[in-house]
Amino acid sequence: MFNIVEDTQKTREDTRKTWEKIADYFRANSIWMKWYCTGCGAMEMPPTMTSRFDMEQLGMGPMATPRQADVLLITGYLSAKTLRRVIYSYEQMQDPKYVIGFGSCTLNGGIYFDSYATMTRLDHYIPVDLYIAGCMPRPEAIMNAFDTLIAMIKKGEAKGWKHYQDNYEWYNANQIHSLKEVRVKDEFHE
Amino acid sequence: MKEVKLFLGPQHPGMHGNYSVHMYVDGDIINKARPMPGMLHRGFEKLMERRYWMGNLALIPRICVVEPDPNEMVYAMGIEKLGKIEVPERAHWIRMIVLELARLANHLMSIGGIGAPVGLYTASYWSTADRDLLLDIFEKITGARVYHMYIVPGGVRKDLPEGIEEEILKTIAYIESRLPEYYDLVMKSPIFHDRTVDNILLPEEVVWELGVTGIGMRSAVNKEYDIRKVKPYARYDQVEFNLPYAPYSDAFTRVRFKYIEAEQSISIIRQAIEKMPKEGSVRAKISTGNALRWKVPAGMVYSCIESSRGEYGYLIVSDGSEMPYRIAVRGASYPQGLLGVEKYLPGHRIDDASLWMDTMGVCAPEIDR
Amino acid sequence: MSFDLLILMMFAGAFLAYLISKSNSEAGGISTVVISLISLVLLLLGKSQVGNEFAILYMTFKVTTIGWYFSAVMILVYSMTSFFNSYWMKQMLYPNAYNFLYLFSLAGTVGLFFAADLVTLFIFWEMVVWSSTFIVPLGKSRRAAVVYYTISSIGSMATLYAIMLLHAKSGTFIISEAFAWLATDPTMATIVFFIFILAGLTKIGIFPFHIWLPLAHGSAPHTFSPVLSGGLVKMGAFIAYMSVGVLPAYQAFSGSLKIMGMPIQIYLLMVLGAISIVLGTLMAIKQDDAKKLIAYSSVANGGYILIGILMMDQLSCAGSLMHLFNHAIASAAAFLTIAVVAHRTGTTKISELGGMIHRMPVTFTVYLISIISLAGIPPMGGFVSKWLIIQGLADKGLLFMALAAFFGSIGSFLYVFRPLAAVFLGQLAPKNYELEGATLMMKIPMVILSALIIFFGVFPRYILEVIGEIQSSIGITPIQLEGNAIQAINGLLNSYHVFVIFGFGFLISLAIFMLLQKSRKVGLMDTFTSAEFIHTPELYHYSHDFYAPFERLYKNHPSVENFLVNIANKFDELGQMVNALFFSHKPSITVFWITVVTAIIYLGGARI
Amino acid sequence: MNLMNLIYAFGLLLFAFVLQTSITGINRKVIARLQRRRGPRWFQQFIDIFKALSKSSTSHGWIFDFGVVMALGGIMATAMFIPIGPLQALPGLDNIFIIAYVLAVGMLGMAMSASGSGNPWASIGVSRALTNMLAYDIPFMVVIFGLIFAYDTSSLSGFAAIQQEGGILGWNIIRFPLGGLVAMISLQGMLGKKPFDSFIAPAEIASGPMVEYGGRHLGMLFLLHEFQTFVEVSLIVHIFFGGGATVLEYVVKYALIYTFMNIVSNILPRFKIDQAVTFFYKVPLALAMIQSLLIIVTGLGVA
Amino acid sequence: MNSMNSIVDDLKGKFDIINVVFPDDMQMAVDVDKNDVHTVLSYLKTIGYKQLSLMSGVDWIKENEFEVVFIVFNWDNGIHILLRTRLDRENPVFRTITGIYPGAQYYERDIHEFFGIEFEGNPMSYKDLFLELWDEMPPMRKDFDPLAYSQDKFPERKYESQFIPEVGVIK
Repeated sequence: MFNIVEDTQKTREDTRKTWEKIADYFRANSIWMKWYCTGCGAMEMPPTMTSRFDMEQLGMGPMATPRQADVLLITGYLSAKTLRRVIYSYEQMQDPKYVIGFGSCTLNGGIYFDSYATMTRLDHYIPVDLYIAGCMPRPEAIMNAFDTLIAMIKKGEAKGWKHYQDNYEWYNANQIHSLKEVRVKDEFHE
Repeated sequence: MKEVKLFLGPQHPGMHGNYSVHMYVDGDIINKARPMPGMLHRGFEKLMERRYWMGNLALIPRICVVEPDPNEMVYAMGIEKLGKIEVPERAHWIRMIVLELARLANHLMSIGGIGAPVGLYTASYWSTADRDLLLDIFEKITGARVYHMYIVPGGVRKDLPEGIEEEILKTIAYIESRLPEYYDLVMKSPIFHDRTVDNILLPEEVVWELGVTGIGMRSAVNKEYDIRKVKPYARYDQVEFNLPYAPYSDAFTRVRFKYIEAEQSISIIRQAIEKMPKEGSVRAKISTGNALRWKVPAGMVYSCIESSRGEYGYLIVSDGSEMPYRIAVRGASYPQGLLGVEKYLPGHRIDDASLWMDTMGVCAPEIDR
Repeated sequence: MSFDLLILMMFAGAFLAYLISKSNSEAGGISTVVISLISLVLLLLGKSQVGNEFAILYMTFKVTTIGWYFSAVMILVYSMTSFFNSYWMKQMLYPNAYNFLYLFSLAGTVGLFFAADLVTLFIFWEMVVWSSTFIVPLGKSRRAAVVYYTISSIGSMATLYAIMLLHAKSGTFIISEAFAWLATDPTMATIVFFIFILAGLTKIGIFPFHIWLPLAHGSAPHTFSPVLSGGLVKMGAFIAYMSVGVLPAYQAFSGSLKIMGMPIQIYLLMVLGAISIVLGTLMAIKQDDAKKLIAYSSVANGGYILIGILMMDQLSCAGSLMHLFNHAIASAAAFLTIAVVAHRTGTTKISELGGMIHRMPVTFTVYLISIISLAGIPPMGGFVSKWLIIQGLADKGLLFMALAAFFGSIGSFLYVFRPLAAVFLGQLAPKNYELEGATLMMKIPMVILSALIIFFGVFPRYILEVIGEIQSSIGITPIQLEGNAIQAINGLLNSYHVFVIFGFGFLISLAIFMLLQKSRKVGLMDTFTSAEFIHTPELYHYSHDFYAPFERLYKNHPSVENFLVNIANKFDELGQMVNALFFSHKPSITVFWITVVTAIIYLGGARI
Repeated sequence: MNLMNLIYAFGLLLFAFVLQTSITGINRKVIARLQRRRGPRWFQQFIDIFKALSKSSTSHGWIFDFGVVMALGGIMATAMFIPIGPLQALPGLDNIFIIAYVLAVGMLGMAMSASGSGNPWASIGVSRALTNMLAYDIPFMVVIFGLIFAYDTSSLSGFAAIQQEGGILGWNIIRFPLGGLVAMISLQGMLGKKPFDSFIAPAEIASGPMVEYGGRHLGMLFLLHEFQTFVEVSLIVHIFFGGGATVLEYVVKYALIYTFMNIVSNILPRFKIDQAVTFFYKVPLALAMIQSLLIIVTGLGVA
Repeated sequence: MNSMNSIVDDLKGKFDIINVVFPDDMQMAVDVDKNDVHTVLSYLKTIGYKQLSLMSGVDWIKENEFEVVFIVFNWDNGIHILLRTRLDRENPVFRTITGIYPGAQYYERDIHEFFGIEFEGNPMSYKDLFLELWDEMPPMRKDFDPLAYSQDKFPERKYESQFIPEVGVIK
């Protein structure tokens, strides 16, 4: 009796894994992106998206809102003000979700390492699956990164979103440390 | 509730750049609008005070990603004025070519970019791909696609590569042949007419009230008010070009002017390639010893040029040390992007909000700095 | 129980309700429920009495199928609405009068529908008009009552005149005899037809008499609006039916000018109906008050009903008679849901509400079902009736009517959706977080009504069979039914099959939905805000000027209201001018005018 | 009607899904070529839909879920009424009015769900979508009205059968060119393609009704969109292009019409919603009235 | 140069000008007392300097003074005038110029945010503009150290030990 329950659970687990594998194939070949144009990197996105480099051939396309998107592109430096909104957007996305950090600014602060307004390390606040180095990354590098991301998803390696769920306290503590409040409630500017 | 508060940006498909406008909307009319800048604030003015005069060359183009070259130019011009440095003749012409190529690239971007708010994406696809050809040229001249760091105090970083002139001429000829196609696709579309003609007006008194410059100003005040004409820098006084101006500024006029200016830029580049001295020094020697430790004489100067969106200027203050004492940036779209949004976006419809931001030429990074 | 006793019992019930309300107004409210429900049961059981004749005092009655059908609709709406009465007693100035008039008007309508002679008809007509006139001002506005009474009295006077005229010519008051006589005299028939149907038009609220509807519906007590819209308006349809069907209009007008095969007299009225559809739709789209919105929708639906009745053929007439029932229950249900919202929040303004679904899901569901029927979407009843009307129009090729019908039916999506989106869906304002839903007493009638809406949408034959009887009784081909399928000239409608297919599609869709990963529930404010943070939750609901771009297209339209107001103002000005000229403060001017007048009389008196 | 009919209908439904989704995929390729790029693989649309269905999602309350289910259910039910060439699962139920109104169930469900998300962008989008519907449906219905008067039938298969008798010259688009033109313009509106796509305009209202959807909800919305497109294009194929004597003929006509509409849509900007209404009531409605009056009064073009 | 001299003469004749320098051939810097700024600006506006190109501050920490610079521009003759005035650093209060140049509204807010200079008569200028939840001294002051702030608020990447080993880096 006990065994049967265990067995069913095991088969269930197996089925789930098989389904996940199939789903990963679809996820890898159809990546919708929310392109948060936080900074300079946004400038190389139009060439990547449009006729010359045409990322739609990878099955990628821009989406209007984070709810619809699979990958969040952080295209450059993040000021504290933007970081709050990026975290908010990231949390609105549906699992599985991936993050690509563009340029040195997201990696280590880049040229703005000593700025009072910009953060220096994106993976401190949200999990980053992939960084693209460079200031700013060329369209070729971006396409290359998308290729890598696709491979990662196929292999089931892009698990940043899980990491975020599991280590939410750590991320949240970092967010609070740097930003004081993530969801700002006051009306600052009016 | 009579009003609903909607957010246009920072992450709205209708907003170019990381910028936000809070709109109080009744039905579809915007009753009140509040700009929300600062998403791209990096504290440039502070960072520049912390770097050497030469070190800043890497920093300044990054102020405005859409059109970085004017930054390099105003910075170089300002230092040249403070240090009384004579720029070699050939460098002037090369600078002019680079600046006009940059202007052309930017106009191409916005000619296609107008497709986004009105839904004509094909135009964006075409023009962005064509703009990439210009970036290829930049890459050949300067080694970078977007941030060139090419115009330096005393001239340009290095001479033009061999045979680039022909290539430039070929590319601009191609782009010139494509412009009418865009014009047919976008500007001749009756639906585009319906949306833009007599819409999003910019009267002359608003221009003066806000301090709008560039295409917006020229299309409203009916005068050829352009820094290139009023106080020519580089060698703009030695080339012939006619800028469009009109007494009535609606969205359509402002977009149309971009086409004409793009054509004028092409003409300027042709003349420059023809008239420039074929050889000679391109960079004046500005210091002896370590260039990084170079000191600029004390003083305060305002240098400005005409970017594709209007008057772009730096107020440079030097106390005679190795680093700038203070640099203040006048972003060309600062007036319309902040006060303009607050005062003149209300009254428009939400359908037009994105078009408003686009045709007024609001560019977030140069506002936020 | 025979129907003379039924009518008498209802009158007695009215007085009983009055007495009970005297001691306890809420008990009085409940007594209206009991009495109207008993009447409903008695009426439904008495279907077999069709054909009976009886008299009360000098008033003669005849039980006809049409009368029974209309009475059933009327009592159904009254009895369902009466469940709400007891909740509004505290807000009424005269609760006992309200309960009395409520049942009195019900009794009046039933008497009207069974009347066999014109005098009886007129007496009961006046009873209903007067009793409802006194109920309307118990709500918000007294002006509404004045307008309602003025328009009603136009109808009343017209009826009275028509009756007198008819009696003078034909020498009888008996409806069937008098109308049969008219068929021989086309000129007289035209005159009587127009005068008589005028009463119907005023009551249905056909353009240009529609102005009372939004005013009266909008400001009547919340519990009376469903009755006004679902019930009393249908009296007009009854009169219209009498004028076209019982008065053999087509027979009488057979010699007159034909447009698209329709006699011009009828065609003109159909144009009025078409105008009402378009006008009602356009006006409903721009209303901010949910009750006024439904009131204007009644104007539009009145147009459908009128057009259908005027066609007097196999399809459209059946459609129209069915639409009358569908609209009655759907609009009553819609009004009831709005009454619930008004009861809990104290307002019916769409722009002040929002997110009510989270506090009152049952009310929302009822509203949803009722608007699906109002908008004529399958599988609810409204679809079948609109389909029938449009099939009839297509058969005759009446293009302009069809244009109006299409406009009305698609426009109805717009206006019925607006309260749905802005009142029930969307963001719940913070002040309404703790709101309560409908009470059980309120849920009962709403659930019954929605069940009826669905039932008669899926099985329209139960109602169409009755309508078939009505059609046979006035000599037109009855609607053809094959099981659940309705056989029309241009096609076939089997709404049961449509319902099954719809259910099948729904099941597939539900299966897809359930098989996939479970959703995470998030709060209402956790939405896409372009990544900005919401500071003012109460400003985060889109409800005002919902169709602003569309409304702007007809903002400066001419309107009957403005026209009438202008005339009134002109009269006022004329009066003031006379006043200023003749009755000035300065005696010298008065003396001057007296002198002038005297001089004129003196000089020219002989000639004048 | 029995169980076999339902199974048959389900089979046709699957066929319709494969057909329309493939054609959408191929069209994405065609449009990519128009925009001078390579474009995705032809089966990209399938991957997109299945991907969306495989993701997790968020829900804003029961009406948000129910609306989607109701919308997809309604549209699938509509799609089952549609004959594909000679194949017809539910004979006698392909009445145009039924299809047009059952289609509205889907619309209503979608609108309800979108408004239920509580996002103002969605509500604005819905208000625009309904206004749009009021604009394009009237001219279309007027034309259909004329045709029903002419042929005394309102069933799609009936229309197809009548047209197939006359060969290409029997097609209604040739017999009633004005009406055909109006119907094509209305189809553009029904499909929600530019210039009549202001209700999903990303730059104005952030994709309007779709703004809150993700995961399975979005996937079902995509399914819905495929079926809806199928129904709408099929209406035109059956009413104006003679349906299909064989499945292949039908599929070819279908693909050509859809591709044509898509190409037109990609070289036009979008109207504002009130401009769309004005446009529809100025030109197509007038043409539709002329066409219908011609049919009713003179009988011109009626066989 | 001639036109510039005539303007200088004109200004000197009318107002109490502290000092005039010419940084460039089409540009002049005019120092005035802070009480004269408004009258000079009003006058300049009437003679064609209709555009306020830039308004900014400079922190002269050694002199313990703030300098406010108004750059006005005349499009017809192409001359920029840099009108400069000094404020006490301890009590930096100035009167708004929005009455003369409405476009100064946001420049004043900007300066208030970055230098802490207060503009009386411009209530909007007291609100944050670019920064959100800012808790330090105004950042453009010379005694503010952005590096220290950044290191305190935003921890830097330590390259010896990766926290998240699976993060790949495209070179």
